[in-house]
Amino acid sequence: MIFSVVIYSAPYTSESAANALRFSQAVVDNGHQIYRLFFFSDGVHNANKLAITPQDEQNLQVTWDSFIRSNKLDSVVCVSSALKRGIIGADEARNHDLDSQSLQASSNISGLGQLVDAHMKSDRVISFG
Amino acid sequence: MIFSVVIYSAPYTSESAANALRFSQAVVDNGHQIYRLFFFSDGVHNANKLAITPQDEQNLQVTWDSFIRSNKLDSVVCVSSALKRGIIGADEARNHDLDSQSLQASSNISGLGQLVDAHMKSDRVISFG
Amino acid sequence: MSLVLVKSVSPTKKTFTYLSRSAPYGSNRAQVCLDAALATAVFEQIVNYVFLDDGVYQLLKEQNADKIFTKTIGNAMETLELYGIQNIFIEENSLRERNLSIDDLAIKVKILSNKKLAELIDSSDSVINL
Amino acid sequence: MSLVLVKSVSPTKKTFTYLSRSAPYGSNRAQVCLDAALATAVFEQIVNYVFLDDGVYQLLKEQNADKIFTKTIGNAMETLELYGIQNIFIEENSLRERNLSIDDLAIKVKILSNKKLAELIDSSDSVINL
Amino acid sequence: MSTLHTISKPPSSGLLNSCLTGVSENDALLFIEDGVYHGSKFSPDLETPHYLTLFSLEEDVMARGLNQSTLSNINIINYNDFVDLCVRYDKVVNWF
Amino acid sequence: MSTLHTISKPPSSGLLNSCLTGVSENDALLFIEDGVYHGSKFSPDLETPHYLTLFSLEEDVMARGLNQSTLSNINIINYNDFVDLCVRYDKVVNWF
Repeated sequence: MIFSVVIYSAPYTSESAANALRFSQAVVDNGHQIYRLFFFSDGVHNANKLAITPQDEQNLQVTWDSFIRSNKLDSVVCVSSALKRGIIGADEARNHDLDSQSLQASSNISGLGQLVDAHMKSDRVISFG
Repeated sequence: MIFSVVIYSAPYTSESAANALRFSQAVVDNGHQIYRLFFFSDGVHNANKLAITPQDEQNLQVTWDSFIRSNKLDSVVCVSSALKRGIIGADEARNHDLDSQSLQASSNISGLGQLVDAHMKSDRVISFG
Repeated sequence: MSLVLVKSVSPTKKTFTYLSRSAPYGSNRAQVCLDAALATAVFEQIVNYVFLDDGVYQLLKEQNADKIFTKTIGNAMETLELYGIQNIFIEENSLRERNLSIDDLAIKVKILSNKKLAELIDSSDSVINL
Repeated sequence: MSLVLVKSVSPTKKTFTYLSRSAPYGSNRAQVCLDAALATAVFEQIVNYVFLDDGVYQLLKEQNADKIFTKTIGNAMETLELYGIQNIFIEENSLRERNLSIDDLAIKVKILSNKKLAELIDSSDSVINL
Repeated sequence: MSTLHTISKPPSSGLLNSCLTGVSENDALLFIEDGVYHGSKFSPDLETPHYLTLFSLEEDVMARGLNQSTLSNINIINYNDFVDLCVRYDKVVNWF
Repeated sequence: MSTLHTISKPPSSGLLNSCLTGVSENDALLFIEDGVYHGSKFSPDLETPHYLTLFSLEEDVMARGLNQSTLSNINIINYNDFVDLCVRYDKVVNWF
């Protein structure tokens, strides 16, 4: 069955971001397919590539990144949520003359159309927030 | 009178981050002193320097930065909140071999002791979350 | 009032029901819910939009968020119809618990009973709930 | 039980009262409140710690957050005393509304009546409320 | 159709009541995160329609010091079961 | 001593009741953000002790389509007044 997962919450502040990741892992483990991850609102902070955590704590952003890469998932951060929250990819950094970028390369910035498309193409969409 | 202001909320997601800024501006406008701004938990996202907003919308991170600079305020982001959320200054970027940094130079990364100190040295501490 | 609970009419169209449950401004949930619904309408899907719980406060007349530097949600409500979203509902109990009458509201909406809300959710393909 | 409501005893010491009102794990508020209180104790200030509303759930026995990759708050409660915080209270109504008895709790706490809570807040220099 | 409703806020939030305005006969509720206090002996008695099956997520139950003996009438399930429920019901509505 | 309590969540949150367990005779309440629905004709009647003075923040009141005619027994104040209140009361407790 084809799933998509929508994440509304920032990492660490709410349990739901970590819960979304555990659920997504279980979807894959049970032989289902993930059509898309969509990071919306504060959820975009999960795709920040600059996070540094103490050695005895889970780095949620890195865990998302590994999960996305190892399963070759389509991961989208909502453009209007991301840019104003300082989640910036290489293209945006170049276009706005910024010396830094913060978006994990495993996620792409795109519009809300990708959320609607996820609902249209998936058998189930599960949201965490 | 000496105030400190503590900000627990991410920008845009909750009104309280913007409310904290308007309140802080009013404190200064009314001739009082701000001993410290302390960004805690998701509040650290207010000190992200990479935010890009549409021209017709307020850039809250830039407005905080201007406010802090023009009033020469002591602005602290909580170290344990900031690093795991990807709010990284020049020192941390260097120490961890990161190609980018995300912290506004007008804020400093420091510990929870600065919050306790703010309570000890201020006549009033107001929190927004 | 007779309610038409719209279901999918073709294999390419799905029925999306948005439940907007949050007061405006204090959090961005009202705006996020609206943005998602408008995007859905652009894709020519079938959209139901329901105001529930504190979400009914979004419909109060004479809102003006200029001084808190935010878009005024009450005005934005009119965009629902501009985007072709016609099934705009307000849940009956939420309205009554807040002493609201239809005259207090900025736009015309249909009143939805408890029972009809459950039917609407049941008959939808996707429910987005903020 | 006799309650000692501690006030500032020297000009350099202030009385901090922490109100921990949130259930553990669902949000980070319980942990944030605890971290701030421990830091306050390190600065040798006077600390009162009050569990209120859903915050009383933090005190349930046999918590184990390993599987959700988080620190177990129930264990962390013991650090309050390690840091010299002795005025640990649980608000009476919050306890009763949740059918909790002292035997259900992971650490020893004093029961605080409604009225004493107001007195504690009134007599504190700083109140941190999460 | 049938719907799986997830609820992730504690009883004090009133979220369960909102959810109950939207349930139908073939639906089920799954309590996750701080929602798992629902149905425990440490929260008000559940007043859910008899036709609803109730689930709680094991990882969240254990984290909070709850267990089967403090959760009557609730089926405790793990993440694999959570995925199975998503398949078994026609759609999922998340209340948060 | 006297305390100014701010409340920033709507009546449905139950936050006012929590706050009321902690108020004393010389205190005041200031409603901000979504708290400003308190005391409006669009929310349950306020049951606050008679000795409490009640304030609401003008910017938040106006944003939400409320005004003095829908807010009886509430003093509507601006940000400068908010700062003054912080000075006038011995401390501020923020409920959010």
